[in-house]
Parts: sequence; C-alpha cells; structure tokens
Amino acid sequence: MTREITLSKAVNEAIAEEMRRDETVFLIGEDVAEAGTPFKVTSGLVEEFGTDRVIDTPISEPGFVGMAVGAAMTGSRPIVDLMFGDFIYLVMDQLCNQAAKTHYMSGGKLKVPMVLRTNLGATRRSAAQHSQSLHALVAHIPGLKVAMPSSAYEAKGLMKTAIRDDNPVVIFEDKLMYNDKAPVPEEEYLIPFGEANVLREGTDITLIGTSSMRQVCEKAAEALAKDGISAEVIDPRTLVPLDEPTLLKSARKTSRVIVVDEGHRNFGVTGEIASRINEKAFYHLDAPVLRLGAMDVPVPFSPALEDLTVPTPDAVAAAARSLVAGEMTHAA
Amino acid sequence: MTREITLSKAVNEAIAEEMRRDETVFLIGEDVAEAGTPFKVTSGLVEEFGTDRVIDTPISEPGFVGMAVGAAMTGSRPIVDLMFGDFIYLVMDQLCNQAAKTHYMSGGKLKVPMVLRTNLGATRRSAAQHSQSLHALVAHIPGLKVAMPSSAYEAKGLMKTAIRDDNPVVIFEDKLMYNDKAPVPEEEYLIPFGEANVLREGTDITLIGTSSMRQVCEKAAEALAKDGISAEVIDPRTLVPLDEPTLLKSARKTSRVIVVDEGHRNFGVTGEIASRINEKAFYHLDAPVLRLGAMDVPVPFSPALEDLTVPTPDAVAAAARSLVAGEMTHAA
Amino acid sequence: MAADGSKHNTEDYLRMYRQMVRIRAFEDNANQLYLSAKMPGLTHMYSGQEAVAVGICEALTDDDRITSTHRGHGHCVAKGADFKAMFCELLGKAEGYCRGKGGSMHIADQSHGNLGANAIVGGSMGIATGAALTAKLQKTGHVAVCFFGDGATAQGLWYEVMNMAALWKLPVIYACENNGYSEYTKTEEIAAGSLTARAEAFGIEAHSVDGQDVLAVNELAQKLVARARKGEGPFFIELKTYRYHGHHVGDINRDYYRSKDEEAAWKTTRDPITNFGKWLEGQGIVTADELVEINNEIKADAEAAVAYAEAAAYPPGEEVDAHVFAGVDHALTYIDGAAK
Amino acid sequence: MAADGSKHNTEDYLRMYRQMVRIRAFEDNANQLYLSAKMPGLTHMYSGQEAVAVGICEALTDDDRITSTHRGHGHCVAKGADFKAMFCELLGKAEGYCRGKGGSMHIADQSHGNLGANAIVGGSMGIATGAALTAKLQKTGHVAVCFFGDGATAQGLWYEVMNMAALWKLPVIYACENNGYSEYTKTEEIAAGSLTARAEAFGIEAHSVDGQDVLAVNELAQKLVARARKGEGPFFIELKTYRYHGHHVGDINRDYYRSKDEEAAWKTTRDPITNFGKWLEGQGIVTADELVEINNEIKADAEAAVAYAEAAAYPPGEEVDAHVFAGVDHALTYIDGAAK
Ligand SMILES: Cc1ncc(C[n+]2csc(CCOP(=O)(O)OP(=O)(O)O)c2C)c(N)n1
Ligand SMILES: Cc1ncc(C[n+]2csc(CCOP(=O)(O)OP(=O)(O)O)c2C)c(N)n1
Ligand SMILES: [Mg+2]
Ligand SMILES: [Mg+2]
Repeated sequence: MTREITLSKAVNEAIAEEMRRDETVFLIGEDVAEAGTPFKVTSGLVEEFGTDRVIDTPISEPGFVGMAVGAAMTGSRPIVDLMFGDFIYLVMDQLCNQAAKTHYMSGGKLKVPMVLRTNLGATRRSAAQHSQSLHALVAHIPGLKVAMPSSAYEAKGLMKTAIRDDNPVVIFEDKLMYNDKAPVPEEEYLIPFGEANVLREGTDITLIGTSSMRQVCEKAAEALAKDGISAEVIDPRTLVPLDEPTLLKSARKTSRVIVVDEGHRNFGVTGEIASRINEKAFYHLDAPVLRLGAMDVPVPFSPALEDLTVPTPDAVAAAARSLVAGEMTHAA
Repeated sequence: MTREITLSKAVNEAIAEEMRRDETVFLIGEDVAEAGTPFKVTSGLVEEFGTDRVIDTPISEPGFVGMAVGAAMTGSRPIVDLMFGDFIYLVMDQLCNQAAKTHYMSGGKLKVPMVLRTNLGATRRSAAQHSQSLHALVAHIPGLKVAMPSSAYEAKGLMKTAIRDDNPVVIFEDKLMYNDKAPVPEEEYLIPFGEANVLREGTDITLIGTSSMRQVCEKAAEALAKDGISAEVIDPRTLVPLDEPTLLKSARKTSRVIVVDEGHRNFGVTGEIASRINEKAFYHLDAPVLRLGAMDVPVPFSPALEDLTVPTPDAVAAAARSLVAGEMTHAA
Repeated sequence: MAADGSKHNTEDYLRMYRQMVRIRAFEDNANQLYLSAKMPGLTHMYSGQEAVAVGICEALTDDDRITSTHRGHGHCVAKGADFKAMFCELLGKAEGYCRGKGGSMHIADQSHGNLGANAIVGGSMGIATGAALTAKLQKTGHVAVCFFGDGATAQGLWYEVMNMAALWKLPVIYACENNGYSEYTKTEEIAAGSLTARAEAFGIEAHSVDGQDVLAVNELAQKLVARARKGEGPFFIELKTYRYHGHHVGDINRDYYRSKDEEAAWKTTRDPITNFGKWLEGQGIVTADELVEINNEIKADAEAAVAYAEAAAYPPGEEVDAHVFAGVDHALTYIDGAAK
Repeated sequence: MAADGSKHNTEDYLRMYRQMVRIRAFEDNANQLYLSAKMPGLTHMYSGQEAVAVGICEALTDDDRITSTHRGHGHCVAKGADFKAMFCELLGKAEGYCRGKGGSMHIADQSHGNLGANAIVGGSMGIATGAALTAKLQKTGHVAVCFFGDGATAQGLWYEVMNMAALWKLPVIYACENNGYSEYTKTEEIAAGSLTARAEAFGIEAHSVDGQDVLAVNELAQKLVARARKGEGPFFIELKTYRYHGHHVGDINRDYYRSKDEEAAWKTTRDPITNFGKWLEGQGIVTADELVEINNEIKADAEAAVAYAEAAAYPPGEEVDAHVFAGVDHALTYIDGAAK
C-alpha cells in the first residue's frame, strides 16, 4: 500500500520505526521533544518514546554532537538533529576529527554508528546564515557517509538505512521540501546507500540532480521533451558512496551531462561528479560536462537577489539546449 | 639581491615587515610569542613588537578566531596563527559564518581584513588529526580568499599581499617545507592573488600542482623529460581567486592535464580545477583531465601506510606517461 | 524605579523613554508587516525587553561598539539607527542598512557602532571581545557591549572569550538578556547552576539587574562602562526580562511551553515603558498628555518609514555578486581570475 | 600519604605501585626509542603524573570508560593495557592496539574501556560525556572518566558538556591534570579565575587533590566513582601534578619557559613513585629490596616488549583503506560505488 505523505512525516516515520525496532536508538537536539523542531519533523516522538530517548539539549552543537560520538562508541545509536545545515561549521571538529576518524584510528576496534540529520536549501528569505547547502564539506572527509534525499520516499528509506549503518552518516534534507508530499509505501523498505535512481530515461542528455535539484532537473526534462530533447534524469541519492557505475553508464549513453546541485559551485559537489564523468567517460562525451550550483556568494536576504542564486529548471533547460545544439561557449 | 632563506624565515620576514609598516597589524595564536610556535616560524617577533602585538592565547581556537574577526571589523589587521590545519574544523563557524559573510551581509559596510595562517601536509607521522590538508573546505566558501604558497618565495609574497588585503584570507603553508630554502629577494615584493606561476614550459602535458605538489610536479616533469615528454608545470598559487586564464591557456596548448593536490581527492580541489578545464577547454583536450590527491582515508600513523596516501613524483609521472601514450584506462 | 529624579536631567529621561517607545513602535510595525505577508522571511520581536537595550545603549557613545542577536531590532534602534533604513532592510530594499543583503537577522549600523545582528546564537561573542581588543591595543578608550540571550550561555565560545577578556582586562561588557526562554524551552531546563557564577569563575565581576527597569539598567551600565574605559573590565550583567511575542513572529500557539497567564502578568505589571512613563509622571517630569503625544508622534514616524520602505526599490540584480569581497565589484568574474 | 595502611589491602597497594612503575618504564623506553630515532613522529611523556592515572583507574572496572589525551600512555597503561600491543602501536606495527593506524596520539584499548587518546586538545570531552549518557540511558551502572590537561580547560566544549552533564546528572568525572603548563606557557597565563569554580558554577561538585599522592587520588576517586554510579554525578577533580619531560619528546631546551631548578625540585621531593615506595616501606608492606625487584622485573618486561615491537611486522599496504568504514573492506572501491 502506498499513500502520499510529506517529507517531514516520512522522516518522522523512519525515526519512529527504528526507535521501536532498536531501543539503543535515541534522538538528541535542540527543541526536538515537545516542540518537535521548528520544522515539526519530530512531533509526537517524545510522547511515544519519552524524554530519555527524545532529548532536548541546550544550544551547544559541538557539545551534543561530541556526546553523540561518545554514546555511539559505547553502544547507543544516536540520531542528532542539527536545526540548520549552516550550524555544521560548529560541529565540524566533532564530526570530522572525531566521528569520521575513530573507526580508522582505532584500527577497526571502535565504531561510531550515529546519524546527523540536518538540512540545506535557500529561498526561504533566511539570509546568509540560515540558507546554506554545505554537504560538499562533509563529503570531502573520509569516514563519513552522506545522503541527500530528494523526496519523502528517499527521506524515509535513506534515514532507515542510515540509522542501521555502523558508521557516521550525515543526511541533508531540503528544508523547502518538508511539506512536499510523495508516494511512500506503508510497508517497511530501506534504500541502500550507493544506488542512484534513474528517474527518467533519455537519450540526448543526462541531468544529474541532488536533493531538490532532482525536481529541478525533472522539470527541465519536461520542458526539453517539448523541444524534442530526450533527457535522462538521475538522482545519486548518496554522495558517499557515489554510484559511479550508474552515472557513467548514462553519460556513455547520452554523451552529454549536466550536474546540478544546490551547494556553491566553486570547489563543491558538481566539480567532483563532473570530474569523475570526464575522467571515466571522456571518450564517450560529445560536449563538456556542465555544472550548475548555487551562486558563489553568501545567500542574500533580499528576495530580489536571493532568487538569482539558485539553479532553476529554466537555467538547466537552457544549458541543456546549448549543449545539445553543440554550442561551444568556451571553445576560444 | 636574492639570497636563499627557509620558508619559515620568509613568513617571519613578511609578518615583521608588515608589522613595521602598519601598526594596526598584530599576530595572535597559541605559543606565538616566546616559543615562536612549535615550528619556530614566529621566533623573534615578540622581542621586536612586544606582547601587545604578538599575543599568546589559551587553547581556544574558536575564541581567538572570533576575536580576530571583531578586531578586524574595528580597525585592526590581525594575523591568526592556527597551529595545525586540522584545527580549522574548530574555527569553521567563526571563519565561514562570520568572517566570510560580514562584508556581504552588511552590504559592504563592514570589512574583515584578517589573515588566518595555518598549514597542511602529511608524512610527518603525526596521524589523522595532525596531517590533514583541508584547504578545499574553505575554498568552497564565498568571501574567503585562499592562498597556497609553494616555496619560501611565494610564502613571503603571498603573505604580504594577504596582510594588505581587506578581506579574510586563509593561507595554508606546507609544514614539511618550513626548512626548505628558496631564493628570496632582499627587496620588498608582493605576489598578487589570482596569478598562477608557470614554472616550466612544456608542450605535451600540463601538470598543475598546488603547494608542495608543485615540487612533486617539477620532479615528475624532470623524469618525463628524460622520456622525451615535455611537461608544463603550473602552480596556481591561489585557489580563490583562481587564475583560470593561465590554466586554460596551457591546457589548450598541451591538450593533456593532470591536477595534483594534497587534499583528499574526493569532493576536493582537484575536481574543481579539472572540471573548469574540462568545461572551458574541452574541445582542445586529447585525454581526460586526471587528478591526483591524498588518498580518501584518514591519514594513518604507520609509516608503512602513510607513505601510500600522498601523491609522489613517480605516480604523477606514471599518470602522465599513460595519458600521453593515449591509454584509455576508463574507456570501457 | 531604581534611580531618583535628580540624578539625570529631564532630557536624558525623555530620550530613554522615547527610545523605548521607538523600539516598541518599530516592532509593532514589523509584526504587522509579517502578519500581512509583506515581510520576507521571519523575524524575532524585541517587545518587552526595551529597557535592556535602551538602558545600556544610553550609556554608550557612537564610537562604542555593540554586537547584537537574532532578536536585534531593539539594540539597533537603541544604538541610534534610523527607522527608514531599518525598515528598508527588513523588506530587502536597496536603501536598507545592508542594501537588503542582511535583513532582520543581520542588520548592522556601522555609523552608530552596531557591528550587527547575528543569526548564529552566541556567534558574536568573539566579535565583541575582538572589538574590545582593538580598543585596548589602539588605546581608543572605547567599550564593546555584547548582547546575547540566556540560551546563548550554552555556547562554549562564551567561556573561551571570557577567559581571554579576563586575562587581558578587555573593555567588554557581556550583557545577557535572560528572558526566561530559549526558543520553546525554559531557561532552567537548559542552564545548570548559576549564570553569574559562570562569569565569576573567570574572575569577572558579575551583576544581576531587573531588565524591566530602565533606570536601574542605565545606572549600572553607566558605572560599568566608565570602569571598563579605565581598564577595570570585563564585566557581566544578567538582565532579567521577558519577550512578549513568540520566539519568532510565526510562533503563535505557544501554550505548550508558556502560559497565557504568565504573559499577561508580565505585560500588565512589568512593562518597562508603562512603568517608566508612570514614574516620569509621578516625578512631574511629563504629563500623561505629553506621553501620549510622544507615543503618537513616534507611531506616525514609524508608519511613515514603513510606507517609505514599502515604496522603495529592491537592489538591482547586478548587486548580487557585489560586496562578496571588499575592493571587488563582481565576485563571479573575480574568483575565475578574469578580473586580475 | 593521605591514607593509612589499614584501609587497603596489600595487594591493592602493590598493584598501584606496580602500575605507576609500569608507566614510568613504558615512558623511559618510549623516550629512548624516540631519541634513537626508532620511533616515528613524536610523543608526549606522562612521567611525573603517574599517581593521577593510577589513582583514578584503580577505582574503575574494565567496563567503566575513560577518554585520554595526547599525553595518554599513562592512562592507557593504568587502564590495563599490555606493553607489547602498546609499543607495537607506537612503532606503527600491525599488532598494535590500532593496527598501527593510531600511533601514540590515538592509542585506544577497547578491551579495557579506554576510548582512546586524542590529538585535539579537549576533543574527548564530548565523547566521555556521551559514554556517560549511554551508561545512564542503558542503566549500566558504568562511569566515564574524562582526562584532560589544564590547557584544555580553555576549550569551550568543556562548558557545553558540563552543563548537559549537570542538567542530566550523568555519571562522568572530569579529571583535570594540572601540570602547570600547556605547551610552553604557564597555566596562570592562560587560565583566569579558578578552575574548580568553573565547574561549581554549573552546580558540579569540585575537588582539588595532590596529584602526586596516589592514595589521596585513589581515595577520592573511589568515593566519587561510587557516588557517580548512584546518580550523584557529575564531578570535577583538579589534580595538581607535574610533567618531568618537555611538552613533547623534542622539547629539549626549555629554560625559557621553565627552570631546571623547578624541575629538579619536583623530581627529588614530589616523585609519586619514590614517595609511595617509601611509604610502603615505612608501613612495612614491602622491603627496599622487594621494590628494586619489582622495578627490575617491570623494566625487563618493558624492554622485552620493545624488542618484540621492533621485530614485529608493519601492516600490509592493502590495509591502508581498510577500517575507514565499519563493514567495508576497502573504502576506495566503496566510495566509487563499485562495491555495492
Ligand atoms: C548556533 C545556533 N543554534 C541554534 C539556533 C536556533 N535558534 C535561534 S534563536 C534560538 C534561541 C536563543 O535563545 P536565547 O539566546 O535565550 O535568545 P532569545 O531568543 O530568548 O532572545 C535558537 C535555538 C541558532 N540560530 N544558532
Ligand atoms: C585543539 C588543539 N589546539 C592546540 C593543540 C596543540 N597542543 C597540543 S598539546 C597542547 C597543550 C595542552 O596542554 P594541557 O591541556 O595542559 O596538557 P599537557 O600537555 O600539559 O598534558 C597544545 C596547545 C592541539 N593538539 N589541539
Ligand atoms: Mg532567551
Ligand atoms: Mg598541562
């Protein structure tokens, strides 16, 4: 049975199911209990699981992430709620120097099975410190797995996989999608890490979109279809591990690729994905792999400016048309 | 007049000269005064400038970086010494949410002229938390400039430019190069940001190497020359801004490029540089742009393992040979 | 009220009163803009805490620096900002203090020494302390005041900078507005022990004061600012206060964490403006009619500024990559090396 | 010595003595390995501080957790680790506790509850507190001890986790080894106010104890561990102690920050091993000859372990990308999606 539920609800269900299944799982973060987080994602959990397992913290991000690392090392499976993705800077040491390296530094003796769930996404008029998409930072650090759900379906399936994973996993939800509904089975399911999702098959060009850029790519593909351009749309679903085989297969088929991600373009996610495709499918490509990311500026508050900074379906479609037309913008 | 001095000495001179020139410049960090830092880079400065301008701090990295931001906003020009590049995780919030964004968020009203000098580089047997090369993280964040000196000459010239810049600049010195000597003029000079250095001209392949990977590329080029392969070697010197024109010009000339950087390969610096070249010089390339970075593992302590994790001249030369030979390793 | 009428002159009192009323008027309009969906994003109301910002900022000069918080309109007004440039900023207009780039959570007013609101809780503690470091190194005689909430005391950064401020005797005053809540959680659930003891443990002189009493706040602030200027700082002040609205403008149904009775009690018996107004009347400094006149005049000012801001222009699109780097017109070409 | 001979039995005393001597012997050999360029990297000697690690760890079971520091050999030995696996780790050999991947600064010994040394000063404060959170949630009755130096008290993280530990009454003991220096700087230059007051400000019971007196340390630790098990924690202990060597093995010329006289005074009058040995003799528990015998036996043990480690094999190259992820044999193929 499949019904439509919001991404919020999907995450909530995933956490609740896993907390029922495994009593070592607990949730910790700011205002996750009675308040259910500002996005109301965790509403109802404290009523079912009590304040011992749904733990409200002071505003101490490094502190409670560090505690989650220690709890995970000693038999708990914490899920940490980091209210805004922008706060990840505060917890980088505990996440990247401690959580990410403990298994390796201990030669495999210690494990850190924890999930850090946080969010990304601009255009909420929340300005430079509440709008960033910082997944590239953690994807760079060995020892962390990174998931980017693109709808309620992925949000649930990836979250459940993350909670059962024996490693630190960082999940970035798009905060603009919390109220978006998608079909989600009633029955239990998990989405394995490292399996990209081919959402639409096509022959002329491949559009790779992470998180909500999947929808941006899907909309672009629809527009392109009207022009007779057949676009394949792929959602990688996890950045670490990255399902290279699926991406390469598509690139070799269509010979043209655009990578779309809401992180800043410069030294970000699109560069890695584009490079891997260039490196490993080079002789199949008819055109350079193009990249669309958030503009390389801090996110501005003014709606008149903010809307200019994120990739749109129109921009993706326009880039696709120019690639397919063989326009060599940079050939000089 | 040019003499040979160590990279340590070059940095020391740059700081001393700028402190003499501008009394709003001060140096702050752990054990920078009497001890002159563990690498002895700042020795002697406290004797000349006193403890008011060469300030020893407690072990409070977020604290003193935050203070540097505030000092910079109010008329000082702080140089922050962050003892190991691995500690940058601790200061990411102050660096990326505050320093990097203040000018933009204030619509240009506030400036943050500060320098964060830190280091990178493995093979000192210092293990996972004292060996990282984390420049990719900060290069991703709009509002920060990022410099990567590759010898004593660059270390001095880039440092002086950084101190005079009205923006936050992060400089990563290679801690293994502190005692390496290079010719450095007695006369004052500055190296502008965004100007790559073509160290060796060549026609068959371009080797782009950041920081000490410049020397790795130079050594590889020498080996390649013996095989009759003419390699051009370029040091970008700054990642933000990046001298794309110089890199593209070379790529278009040689048609083959390898990018070498000591940060982790995955979602790091090489992906960005390779992507830009692919994007803008695609039709001139005879082969995919290859990338060599630090292995995507936490840096292991054991010498037997650590040495496997960093790019070597041999590895670069081997990759270059296969590119020039037209071996299409990934063409399948 | 803590002070007697003779200590300050009438002008000072009236300015303090007016400044508190200006904050309230600003917030009433900001709230209205939000409720009528004219304001982008969301915002945090300062109403109820006016005596804190005014009592402290009245002890400062334009050259003294403050750092502010997500709940920052009050500090901004109290430090001398202009309604028009503030409302323009809240609406993302080009004439805003930050050319629309900052908005409510990043409003800064360099001309009056306000180094800016901050959307990272505790994020400005280093900045304020660093401003005090400049003051000390350059012997400017200026003081920095760091405003933050009770919730922010849970951030480790505070302890790091208090330690350095104490070691180096920096002219900084940490002003903690304890409004009883951090978001949807009561302070006692997130703060163990005692806030003043935390500062004292670093050898920092700590005070606790009624944050609804503008004269008490101002008197203490005057003293501590003067002493900080002489190198006797740093200091800590805990100001007991209350926010009238929800955590942010969208936090409407809040009975689950805070009762309507509690809110009503603060508003009716502890309002800093009403009580100060009554005191001014009692001292014979103003009449009730004069107070009404002041209130109306300010209300009209605020409404005019709102109208102005609503009509003002957005920044042009080409500004989107300006101001990323000082000295660089357009960051996008600059970072690609095209502008060298 | 704080305790009288009747309180503990002879076996306990002798074990404490032996454990202190084992630490000293370990360090002497580690230092020697470094000086003879046989040890890769650098390391921080624990010599002088033995009574702290032993006094506390003797109050713990194998299931109680500790977190350690860059100066971590002492904690590791005291918590029960084996010489061979330790020296192998220091030399980067496959039989090391961490298969050579951690080295001196990351040595961990999961089997005895040592969650690891940490090269980030203060970096393990969250981990220890989190271990205590598991203990509380899972009602295991275990206790966690967080070792750190005086320098680490400047890290904001400590205040964040103390606050939560106090709010939630977690069974964690923060053990600050105040050896008077953080690197090349005296503690009074980097720590304002009082360390014990800092903990007390969070409502945490704080103690200060002579860290050179193993019995005093152990007696206090026994009491606090027992109380923490009953939910009366957290606690803070400041242990006044001294490191005999430089900050790290390469810190040889150190007169500029610490006088030779000061070092000599501590070594001759305050040595924890000598003094405890004298006390044991005085109490008639051992003879001088027996002490010499113990010392020699341990010295031989350590030397044998060194020889073993020197001869042991390095990990094979293919292990370089193992242990990045639990459950993944080789990270490099895994992250590229090949292993799915
Ligand atoms: C680092 C960080 N963590 C969490 C938040 C989300 N947040 C915004 S305001 C707030 C509560 C702040 O409470 P307090 O400091 O008491 O200030 P008040 O809102 O009461 O004025 C929180 C948790 C944030 N903005 N920054
Ligand atoms: C976050 C961080 N900052 C700085 C350092 C460099 N460092 C290593 S040990 C040390 C001094 C630590 O002093 P203390 O905590 O007193 O421990 P001790 O060395 O005296 O045992 C410093 C500054 C570090 N390893 N980590
Ligand atoms: Mg509050
Ligand atoms: Mg110490």
